[in-house]
Amino acid sequence: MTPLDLYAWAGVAVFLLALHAVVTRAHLIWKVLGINLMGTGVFLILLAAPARRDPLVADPLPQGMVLTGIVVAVAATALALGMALRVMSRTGSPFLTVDPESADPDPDAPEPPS
Amino acid sequence: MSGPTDPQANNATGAASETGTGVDHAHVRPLLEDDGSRDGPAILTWMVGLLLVPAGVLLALGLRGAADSRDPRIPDLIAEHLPETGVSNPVTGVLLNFRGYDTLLEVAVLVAAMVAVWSLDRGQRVFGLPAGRARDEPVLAAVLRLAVPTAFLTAVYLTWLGSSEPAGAFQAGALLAGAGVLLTVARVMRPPTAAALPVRIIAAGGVAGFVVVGIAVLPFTGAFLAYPEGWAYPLILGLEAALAVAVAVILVELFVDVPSIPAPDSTLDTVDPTGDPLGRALAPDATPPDPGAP
Amino acid sequence: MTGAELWTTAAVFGPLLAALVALGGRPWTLKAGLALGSGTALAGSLGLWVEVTRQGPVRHLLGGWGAPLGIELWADGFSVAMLTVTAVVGAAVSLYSLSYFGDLSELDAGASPAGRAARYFAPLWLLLWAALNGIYLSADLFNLYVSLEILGLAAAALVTLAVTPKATVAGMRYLIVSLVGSMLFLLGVALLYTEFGTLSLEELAAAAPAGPMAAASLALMTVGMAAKTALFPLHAWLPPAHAGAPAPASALLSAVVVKGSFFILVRLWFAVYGGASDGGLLLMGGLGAAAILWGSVLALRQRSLKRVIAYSTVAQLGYLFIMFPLLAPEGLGAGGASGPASPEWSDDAWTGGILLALSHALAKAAMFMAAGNMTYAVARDALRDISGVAHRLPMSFLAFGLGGLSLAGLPPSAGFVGKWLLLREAISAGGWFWVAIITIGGLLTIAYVLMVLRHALDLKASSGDFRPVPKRMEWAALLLALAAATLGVRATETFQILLQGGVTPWS
Amino acid sequence: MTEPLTVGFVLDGLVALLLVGLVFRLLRTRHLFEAIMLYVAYGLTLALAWVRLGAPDIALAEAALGAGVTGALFLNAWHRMAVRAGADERLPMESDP
Amino acid sequence: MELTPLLTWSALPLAVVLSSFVPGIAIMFLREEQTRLRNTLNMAGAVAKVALVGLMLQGVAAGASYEWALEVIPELSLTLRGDALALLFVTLSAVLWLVTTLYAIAYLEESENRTRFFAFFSLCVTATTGLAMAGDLFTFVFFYEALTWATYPLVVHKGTPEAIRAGRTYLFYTLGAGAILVVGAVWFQVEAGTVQFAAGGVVDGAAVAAEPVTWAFIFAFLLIGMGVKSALFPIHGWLPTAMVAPAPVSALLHAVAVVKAGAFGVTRLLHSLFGIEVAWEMGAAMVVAGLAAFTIVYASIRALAQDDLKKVLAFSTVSQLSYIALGVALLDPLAHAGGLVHLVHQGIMKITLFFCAGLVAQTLGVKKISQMGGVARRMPLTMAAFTIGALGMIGLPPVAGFLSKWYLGLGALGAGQSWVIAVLLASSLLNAAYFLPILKTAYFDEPDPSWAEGEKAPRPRWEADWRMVVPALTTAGFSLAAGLLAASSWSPLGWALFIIERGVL
Repeated sequence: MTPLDLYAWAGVAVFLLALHAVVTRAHLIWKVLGINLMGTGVFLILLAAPARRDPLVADPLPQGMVLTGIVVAVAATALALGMALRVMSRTGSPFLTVDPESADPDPDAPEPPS
Repeated sequence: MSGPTDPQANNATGAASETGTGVDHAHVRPLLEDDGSRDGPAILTWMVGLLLVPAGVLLALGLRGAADSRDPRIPDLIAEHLPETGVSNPVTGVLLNFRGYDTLLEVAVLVAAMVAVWSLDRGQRVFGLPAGRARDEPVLAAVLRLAVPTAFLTAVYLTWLGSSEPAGAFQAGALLAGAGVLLTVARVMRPPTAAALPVRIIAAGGVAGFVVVGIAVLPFTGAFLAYPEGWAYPLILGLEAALAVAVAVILVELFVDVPSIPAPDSTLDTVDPTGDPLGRALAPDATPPDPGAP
Repeated sequence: MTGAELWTTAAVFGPLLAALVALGGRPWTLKAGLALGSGTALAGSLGLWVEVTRQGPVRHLLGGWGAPLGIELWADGFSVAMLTVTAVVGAAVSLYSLSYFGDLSELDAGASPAGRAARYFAPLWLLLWAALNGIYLSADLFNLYVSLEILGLAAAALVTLAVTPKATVAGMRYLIVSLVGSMLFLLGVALLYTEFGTLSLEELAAAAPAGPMAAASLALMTVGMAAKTALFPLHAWLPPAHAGAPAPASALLSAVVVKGSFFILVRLWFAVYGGASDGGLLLMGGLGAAAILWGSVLALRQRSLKRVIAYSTVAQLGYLFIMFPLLAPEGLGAGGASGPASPEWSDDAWTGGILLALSHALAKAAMFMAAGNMTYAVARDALRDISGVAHRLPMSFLAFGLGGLSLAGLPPSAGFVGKWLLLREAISAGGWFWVAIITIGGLLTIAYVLMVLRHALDLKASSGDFRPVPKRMEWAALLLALAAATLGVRATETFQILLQGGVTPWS
Repeated sequence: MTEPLTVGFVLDGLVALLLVGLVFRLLRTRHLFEAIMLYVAYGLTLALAWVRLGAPDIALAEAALGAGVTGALFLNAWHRMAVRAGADERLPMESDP
Repeated sequence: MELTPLLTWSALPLAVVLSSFVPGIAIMFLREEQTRLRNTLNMAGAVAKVALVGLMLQGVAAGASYEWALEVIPELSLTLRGDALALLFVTLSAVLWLVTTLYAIAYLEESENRTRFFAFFSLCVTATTGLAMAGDLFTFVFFYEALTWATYPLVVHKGTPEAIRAGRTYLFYTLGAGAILVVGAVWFQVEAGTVQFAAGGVVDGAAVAAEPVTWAFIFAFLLIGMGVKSALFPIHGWLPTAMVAPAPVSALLHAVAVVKAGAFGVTRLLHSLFGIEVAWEMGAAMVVAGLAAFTIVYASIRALAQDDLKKVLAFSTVSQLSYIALGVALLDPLAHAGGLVHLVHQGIMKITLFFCAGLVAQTLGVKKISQMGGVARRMPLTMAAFTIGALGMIGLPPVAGFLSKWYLGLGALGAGQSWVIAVLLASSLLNAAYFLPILKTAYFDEPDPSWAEGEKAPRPRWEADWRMVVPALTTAGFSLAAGLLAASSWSPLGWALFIIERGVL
């Protein structure tokens, strides 16, 4: 049980908690927070799990990947927040209201003449 | 610009349309809070939870297994080839030499996010504290005078340091962005909106610089972004500088251009849902057919 | 500097530079950007087509570094075929978009949604194009992740160019699904790096991943990519997004964007994992079959034109996954993932499946543009409102019909040849379930294509006023439909190039 | 092989626990502002974790971009929503020019 | 007869196919009001096709061979081969397309959507000539399926709900069977290794004996695919409902192009794929013969009960088509000759009847037999043509029909299947039972009030539009000529015997 395992497990826990929140929480901002946290969870795993154990050697490749990942996460979060605000301005609610997989046809399309 | 009162009183949040006098937080709840009423049945939440927990345990054990014998060969390879990259910081070596293409795409992601946010809403002409209050806020003025110059100085230093010590363009860019937002909020700097051409040039400068350098070296070294002998360090430094400025401008853009609620062109909310996706009227004076078409 | 380096650079960095040019904000910059992007993408893909036909798969070591350290661009038959179809569809849709967004001269600095859409469609699409070309050429896992992110952001932004509340919600849902998919993919990448210490697909293929961690990683990446490809249980986001988006965006999303994540799935399952497991392949085939039936049945129930075509995308993607079990008909036992020599992959299933992907890209883009013309003309999307349009837009009606033929697998179309090949493999392997699914799928496709054509043919011309559709928009749709038809008459070159590198280029 | 119980190991244990605790608390809250504040705290703790894992570059980037910029983005969005909900007139960002 | 081929250009078959494809595509881009340009394009294409086919006929007769191939994927290619058998059907289609185009131009004078009509009309003929000259099963299926969807716009041309319903039934039958045909064709390629057509079949008896069940299924799948268009019982239902289409469509497509494609397919299936001996050993040929015989009798009985003129003709077509299937299924060359020649004879006779039905409906508005009282007095020429056609159908000597039945009878005796004679006689009687009353009412009954009052206007010189009467008379003339000049080698019978003697079958 080295510190690396601790962080790797923390990464797994954060990832799964966040995934659970994204799937179950309905509020858009929590979903965006969740996606961001999933990213950090993977970064934790990426830096902790593959590292060489006995002399703790910092592996620059995952560090490069994590840095790129953080910047990409910022970009994705900015757009997700922007779009969430757009949804709130268009539909007035911070939830994804329109049911996507309505087995019945497009709710807005007018009734066909019987 | 409309103040806090919003023209649409009848939307789903039932926001009280009276001005913000005696504010009761009743109507605040829908946006700023989430009591989980819309979260779907609890049984579903538990099922998803039950599904994820064993997966987590298996994953953790999997990561733990064979952990001791892990002996990645990449660190030694990087240490061995680092001198050829022209920088001594291995992470900067990875980011700007070994995997320069990744960093190029990463800045392209930032540009994509910026353009996407621009496409969401009309550019804000006004951002920041009300004009009157910005001037007479003593604390803000003091912070500005102290923070902004140091931020700029540190950013330059971080960019320069990146080649040898753990620092680099992105960290510098973030600092610059922080300073930029402070200036804009304090109304010292006009918010850089989508229309301004200099904004576009600097923002696109990061990616453009990378691609131009990459193509320029192609005939000499036979590969995209393979720095010729001796040129690695100066080119990397140049690219880092361009990256820092570009990242800073893009991040400030992402702050300023966040869509406001209600959208200024909210009149379109009443657009016919099954009509033209762009809300264009079909009126006879509709956009004339393309002059080019036969 | 051999040809490969030049053409791969043109294919990926051409559209990227073009996107920056298109950010110029002036009407001429949009035209210049789209022209530059289309030109470089077409030149790159055709150049690579010649290179790969002549000397087999080619590689381009970016930055001059080898596999474990640097990133490699790898072009074999499969990637060149996808590059070329993306270039052809992309060029046609770019031409279409110039007219669709109206007269660009009065770009009102993005004040109105229509102005913003006109201004920002080109840069977003060109960034998307660069990312797609990057995915088709990249042989590095993390690089695929970053390209996927650009793909996800730009594609979601294309959907929210539309002003209707439905499209905004659909765009948001698409972005969330896309980001979650990318995160799952990234976790898969992390597990593979933990286990094998390399990011290069070629080295991973050499290491023939087979342990429990490798399986977990493949499962994660498959769920992530299946979400982005809208494979059956994870398809709910696609119909509202593709139907709500403006016409050129829907054409691109359905024709080429979903193919990016499909490409990654095929690369992972076969080139890297050597087919993974028989059960896995059967599962993917089963989900594909379910997608065909579910998508077609729902397409028949829709009342809005673009939702029918969107559900048709869900169905047609099912066909591409039926290729999975058919690729290793006698199962992977014959030296499967474990054995060194990869099993004898069936050429028929491989070329048939990919030919169906190419024909779907061409036909679906033509159908969405044709539908876009009809909705542009009457500004209504419901099937009932486009009645009688066929007489006033004969070329769009013809493009829609020809595209429908290709989807249904009726001659003359590439779909027919693709289905013939898939059927030949299924019959010789005795897979009668797949034969039944392919046949029933074809008949269901004809049913919903006819449903739309009957509404368009309906004699009572709609009373509403009719906005004249620029000829360029009709020609763009018709040219792609004709391309799908001619590919059905002459597919030898495509057949041969798909065998360059084949199913497992690195084994 | 169990590590001797060094101070470093305890510190790492605490940081790991803190990370997971913050995330758990963050995803359960009712109030958005509280969630954002927890996110910033999480970002800074994560920067500490990167330092412990021997990645100073990432620590700096996480502090600057993860906690700083992303946290500020969330606050910016929160403000837009607060203005919309008419709750917080003390900081009406878009006053008349 | 020493003949030197005038033209030995091997891509002549492609030219024949393109001669109707190019005008079809060109017409598609014309505006509705460009009538004259459309008609000239159409007629030019028709004349060019007849000329090219004539050249090819002369070439093949003189021993030349024409083959053109385009490789679609490595071992699958579109091959067009102009052999004697193909020419029999191509000549029929080319000549009758020319005649029907003239007829259609007049018949559809005022109706709208003629651009779409003539475009898809040309595409249908293209598909027919393509599948006639197909050199292998892949090309045959390629054009066969194209013919299916190309015919749909013509069936729903009027756009009335009834037409759309008829179109739906038509597609339900043809596309369903088409899907089965594709599966059968692919299965054939998998089992037999090739899809090439070859005189005497490509399947060797031993393989069939080895796996009788597989080959039985393959034969069944292919038979369903071919049978739907040749209206074999029980998949003939679409033909009567498709009569709602305009007269030229019924005339050319449902008397010549579409239905003959099915009959030609059955011939290819029995002779070019399996070979008649192997088919007979399998018992498959016997099934076809039995099914055909049953359809002949069943359809004739159904025709008795019809009052609508075109429905009678439709059921008559269903039964006549099965003569061809019956002829080629028997094990005797004379029966094959009888079957093949009936492919031409039935075409020219039935098209005459449909022309007359269209004329009567267009001029007098008479669609039912009960209203046809005294029509002969008003339209003697039309009814004369109708009589020739009807007598031919019954099988009376001067008209061509008699010869086909005669040879079918000879063949049946040669093959030892005497029950076929009984079927021929029974059907001839039934034909007489439903055709003679029509002639009786037309010639001897009082003018029926339904059309009589409207007869104030002076009768035009040619009793109706000459561009419709002349085609009817020409095809009636062909029927008579085919009967009287049967001995010459250039007659349909002569050519059929030439095919048998040349061993092309």
